[in-house]
Amino acid sequence: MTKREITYLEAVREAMSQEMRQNEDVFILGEDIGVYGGAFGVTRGMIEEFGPERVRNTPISEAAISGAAVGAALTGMRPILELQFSDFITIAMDQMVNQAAKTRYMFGGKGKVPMVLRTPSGSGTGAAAQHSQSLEAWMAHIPGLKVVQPSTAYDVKGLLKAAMDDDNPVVFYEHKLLYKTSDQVPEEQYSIPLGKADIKREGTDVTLVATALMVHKALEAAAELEKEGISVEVIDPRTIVPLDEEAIINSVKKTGRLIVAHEAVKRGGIGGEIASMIAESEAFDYLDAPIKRLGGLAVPIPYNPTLEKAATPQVPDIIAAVKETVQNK
Amino acid sequence: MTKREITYLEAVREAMSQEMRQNEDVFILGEDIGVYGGAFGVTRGMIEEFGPERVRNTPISEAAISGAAVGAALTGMRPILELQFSDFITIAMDQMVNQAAKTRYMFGGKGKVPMVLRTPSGSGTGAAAQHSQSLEAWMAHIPGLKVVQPSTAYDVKGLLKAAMDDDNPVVFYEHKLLYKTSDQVPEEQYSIPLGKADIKREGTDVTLVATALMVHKALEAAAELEKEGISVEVIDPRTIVPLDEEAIINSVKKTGRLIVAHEAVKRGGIGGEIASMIAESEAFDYLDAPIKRLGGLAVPIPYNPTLEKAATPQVPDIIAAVKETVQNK
Amino acid sequence: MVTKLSLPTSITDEKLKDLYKEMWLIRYFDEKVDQFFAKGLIHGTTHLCVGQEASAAGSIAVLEPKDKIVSTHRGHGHCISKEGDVNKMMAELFGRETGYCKGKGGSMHIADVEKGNLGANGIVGGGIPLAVGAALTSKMKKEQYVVLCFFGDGASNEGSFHEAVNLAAIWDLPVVFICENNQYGMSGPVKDMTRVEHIADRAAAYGIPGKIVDGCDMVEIMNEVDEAVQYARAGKGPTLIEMKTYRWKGHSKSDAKKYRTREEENEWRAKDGIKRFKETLLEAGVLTEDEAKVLQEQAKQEIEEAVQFAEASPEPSIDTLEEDVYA
Amino acid sequence: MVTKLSLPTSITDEKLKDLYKEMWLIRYFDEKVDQFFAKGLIHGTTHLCVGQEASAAGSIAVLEPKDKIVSTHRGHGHCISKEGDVNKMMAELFGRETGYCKGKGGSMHIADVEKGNLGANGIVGGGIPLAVGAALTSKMKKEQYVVLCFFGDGASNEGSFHEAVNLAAIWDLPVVFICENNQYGMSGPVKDMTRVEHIADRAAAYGIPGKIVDGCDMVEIMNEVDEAVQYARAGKGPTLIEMKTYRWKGHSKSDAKKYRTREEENEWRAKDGIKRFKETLLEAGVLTEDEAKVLQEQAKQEIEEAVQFAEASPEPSIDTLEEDVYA
Ligand SMILES: Cc1ncc(C[n+]2csc(CCOP(=O)(O)OP(=O)(O)O)c2C)c(N)n1
Ligand SMILES: Cc1ncc(C[n+]2csc(CCOP(=O)(O)OP(=O)(O)O)c2C)c(N)n1
Ligand SMILES: [Mg+2]
Ligand SMILES: [Mg+2]
Repeated sequence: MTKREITYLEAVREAMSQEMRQNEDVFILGEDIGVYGGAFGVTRGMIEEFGPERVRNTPISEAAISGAAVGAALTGMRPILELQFSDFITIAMDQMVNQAAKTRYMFGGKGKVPMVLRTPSGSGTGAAAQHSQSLEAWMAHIPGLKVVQPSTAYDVKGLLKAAMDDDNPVVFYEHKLLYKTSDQVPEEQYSIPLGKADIKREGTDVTLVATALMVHKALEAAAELEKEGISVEVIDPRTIVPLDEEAIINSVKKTGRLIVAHEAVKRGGIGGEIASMIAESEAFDYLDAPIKRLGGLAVPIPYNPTLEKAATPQVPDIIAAVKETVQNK
Repeated sequence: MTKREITYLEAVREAMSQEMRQNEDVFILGEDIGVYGGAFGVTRGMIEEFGPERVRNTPISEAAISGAAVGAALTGMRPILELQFSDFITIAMDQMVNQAAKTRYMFGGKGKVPMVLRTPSGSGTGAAAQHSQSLEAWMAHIPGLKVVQPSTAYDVKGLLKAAMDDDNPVVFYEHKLLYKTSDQVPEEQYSIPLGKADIKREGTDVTLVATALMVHKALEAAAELEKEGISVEVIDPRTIVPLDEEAIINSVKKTGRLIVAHEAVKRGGIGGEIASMIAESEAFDYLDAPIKRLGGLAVPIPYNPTLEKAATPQVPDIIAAVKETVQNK
Repeated sequence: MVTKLSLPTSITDEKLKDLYKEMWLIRYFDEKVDQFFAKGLIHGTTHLCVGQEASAAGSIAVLEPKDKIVSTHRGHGHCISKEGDVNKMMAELFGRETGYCKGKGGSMHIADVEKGNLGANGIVGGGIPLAVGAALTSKMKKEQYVVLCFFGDGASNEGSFHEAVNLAAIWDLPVVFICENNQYGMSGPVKDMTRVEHIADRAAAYGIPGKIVDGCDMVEIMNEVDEAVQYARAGKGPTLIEMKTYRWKGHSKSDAKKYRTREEENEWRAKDGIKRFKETLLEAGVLTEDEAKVLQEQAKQEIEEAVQFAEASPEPSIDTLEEDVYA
Repeated sequence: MVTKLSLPTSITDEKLKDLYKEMWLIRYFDEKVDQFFAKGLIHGTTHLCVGQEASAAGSIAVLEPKDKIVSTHRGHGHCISKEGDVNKMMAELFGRETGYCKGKGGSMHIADVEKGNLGANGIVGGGIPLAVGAALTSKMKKEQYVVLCFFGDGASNEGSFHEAVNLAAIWDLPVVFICENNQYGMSGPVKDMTRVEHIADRAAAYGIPGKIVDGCDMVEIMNEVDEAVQYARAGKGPTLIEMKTYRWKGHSKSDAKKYRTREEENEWRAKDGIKRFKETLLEAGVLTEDEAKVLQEQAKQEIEEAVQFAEASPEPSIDTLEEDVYA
């Protein structure tokens, strides 16, 4: 496959565009995704190529547009819904949780809801409390939904293809600070299966499970730690539902130590799920140190940039956590 | 204090009525809480005593009524919002999460939102997928909210008093199957501090942390297990935010074993938080067995009663889990 | 013989007779469910549409088979009218494997996707955006079907109603919004819960036609809904139709009905849509008294058979518990 | 001297002069913010109300101090008009400890609870139910205050608008809903996002008065809002007022404004509410050219001082990070 360097943002757009060229049933809807190109510019140029019927600018009404996506999916379309900020899923919750996630089961296995809700999440842009949350744990709690958190341009393209191909509602979180990161990405379409973790860096002393932006911070920390002779294995689950438990368990069996890092508030975050999954698993007996979770503080995201950064785990926090975890090596 | 046996439902009503008699700022709003008495009959008789100004029947519009509660709280009232089913919080999410929880912080410490959102949760009534969820983990993930899950008539009265006295938004989950359970309850007002767990049964072999309805199943299981010589300590956190970590840590240090049981879907449920908290704590070194979580299966709640029961942990499941956990005693 | 009634051309005399029987099917179905609930033979919750048969039967009568409906928690009538199978419905209420949802959904989630019934809904107002999405598919795929979207007076106060109707309006989607105004939410009287006289007045907020229809008058219903369906099919967009109707029973199982008077109930019972339709058909010579009796009897019989079917059906196997969460 | 202008009695000549200066304060404040954003001196995001000064200043002018407002993401003007302190505002945008929110809120969360400004809001439509709640307090505590609830044309398509206006209507709450229709959401033109000609038409859906006001005409604004405020204060319930206005700048920081033409922008710029108000005041003899110049200059100066204040203010201490989550 021919690769070239493109950004995460371009990879998202390319994944959608390629799919839309070959599948008439796929279309996008969302606020300001037309000439404006979406709040983050992801759909820029798409209305020009696909027209306003397939790149549908909607009113500001998250309940209706999420519900319309569900209804369209149930009747044969494959909608992609762009929500401007993942915080606004609060207004789409009924449609995602009570309708999309449950329809097939409630109907006794009839009907399916092949839709992707794409939405930017995370802090770091100074957008403050209502525009900076990481709420993926909510979605992961709901049977019937799948939850994806790509961390690289390569992953985002392949995972979005898989999400669009999936016959279930998929909540697809794009981290705002990743949009401008770039990577070698194949020109052709390819699919990365949902439920397959990626070992972003191999290591032997400690397993560091990190999601989304935190993958990059984990890799940075790992590079630093290597200088001190500490070998960190960085695992990116990529999808938290389904979760590649096996990959994590195997790694922990190898390293005997586990740290989970995410940007979402630690309390009630998905780190608890991953940590407990390990604590319940066969890997428990291999643990040589307490499991550590790193997550956001229990505060709304503040506006001031210094405070904002301090509200979520940063590289030094990860380094400190690793050192603490391996100290009794 | 003079005690008499009343039901959980009566205790909720009594707590509200007593408070409303002495504090003009407290009022209730919700759908059909007037002559109908609310979906579960909790407010029955209250409109007759307090009138339609203080027992406000609302249109079916969860976004507006939750927002109105927030706005009223911010300006000096102390509203109690009754949501007919906790599943409908999906429609009130923006107001609870983006407004109520964050207002004070976003405003730099000005303003406060003293409101209680009371809502029945849980399965077991045959009401199926959209009326049977246990979504407390969502709320626990949000800084700025407090989350209460009373399991007995005694607790519910005292915790509701504390919730009404609290200057923060409190999400107060009443389990539907507990409404008809009864207990010795003081006639006078009393307050049970939010953040104080209750050891519902002392024991030495295993710590069983259980919430809401699951407390009763845990006690039943413990009674059974006692016959086989297994001593189970049942801890009811009563509030999951704030969480009485100390009580749980101390118990685990004593027993060396931990099981967490809740009705909510296990994946992403609050059990992960509690289990990980222990796995990270000083109690980790005292653990003699892997931590176990019991929670709902990853399915929407089905209608058929046999399937419905099978979707959440039952007494035999708890017994089996305990036995497995203590087997290497 | 061509009836003297002024009706949409799709409505033949044969169809009128079918409709008469259909109304009884709905009534008997829900009467039966009512009894079974009272006896504890059915569990969970249910919402009966006794008294509202005409709005379901009349509205759906003018549809073509390819058209779709989106129903509500009070949806047994809609399902029956959209060619629903009363056996599967009753079996579902009994929680049996042969039910519409294999026993997993119950009353509030009965759907018949093949027949174009996109389902009841336990969330008040929850189905309205779904209907808009289904209408969007029709438009995008040029499938030419129209979606009838049912909801209650109470639901018209939900944000989902507002957002969804606006969306359908600006996109000229082929959907007809049918508000079954039965005067109450659960207990909230429409006149206390809104300040408008008619829910149809809300059409003005979306720039679409709004119509007020006597929800007990089959002829008026068929004509008005047909007009709105043709309008939608022609690509002109949605219509909001308000059916004035009444539920004879309580809201759901345990309802002391303190929020309304017995006099009011009796007034509405007198307007019974089935009785009125029968009179219309008799007058128009479409039906004789004897035929009417036979049709009514057949309906009754079919419900009895549905009960037998349900009772004889197996419970779902516990092995199915974790099936069908994902496609 | 009593002005020849027909205005609410509360509006004295002195007040008119203050208002003129206030409009410049708003304009200069947001122009300054615009520059600082462009230079990267302010981070995050912001939404400027340049061009919309009249709707903020004129609406709030008729309030009594005890009255309250609920603002939006485009809320600097509302805050200034509700006796806001531009020092604290600018400091907030700089993320400083002396800011309205101690640097924790930023542009979208500026609130001045003591002065009755219940806050900007980052959620489109999110403030509308809050305003209704605040009005409920007024009614229940008999505090006699009125709440002005600002929101945009785009927000009027949110479910929260519908639910909240309905609730205020049925409870006759003292709230005035002011839709600042600046013709666009972020990029969505109001004429594509609704099928109604005027947002005010939506009042019909709630049985409340709806009014269309020229949002660049201070006199009309003050008179119409005053009438609605009196109506609300008298216990007659809410009014929906639509202000036709325009934001001169892009939606937020990075906006190529492809969704509208430069001609349209120029047409609206010509309607400048400040210029128009000045002409009115000059004509009425309330203001002289010289006085006008002085007031404008004072406003400019105050904004410069606000910048100095902000720049001289300390960053919040990291120790405050976990403060104020709970009361
Ligand atoms: C979002 C939501 N809120 C509340 C309820 C509880 N509830 C079920 S039916 C009902 C009344 C609905 O009234 P209406 O829309 O008029 O329909 P009707 O029952 O009269 O047919 C209520 C409040 C619900 N199921 N969903
Ligand atoms: C619930 C929600 N949806 C979307 C957004 C993103 N957004 C911020 S402002 C805006 C446009 C709002 O339009 P309008 O209400 O007309 O106000 P204006 O910006 O024109 O003043 C949008 C879409 C948001 N902040 N909140
Ligand atoms: Mg009704
Ligand atoms: Mg606008």
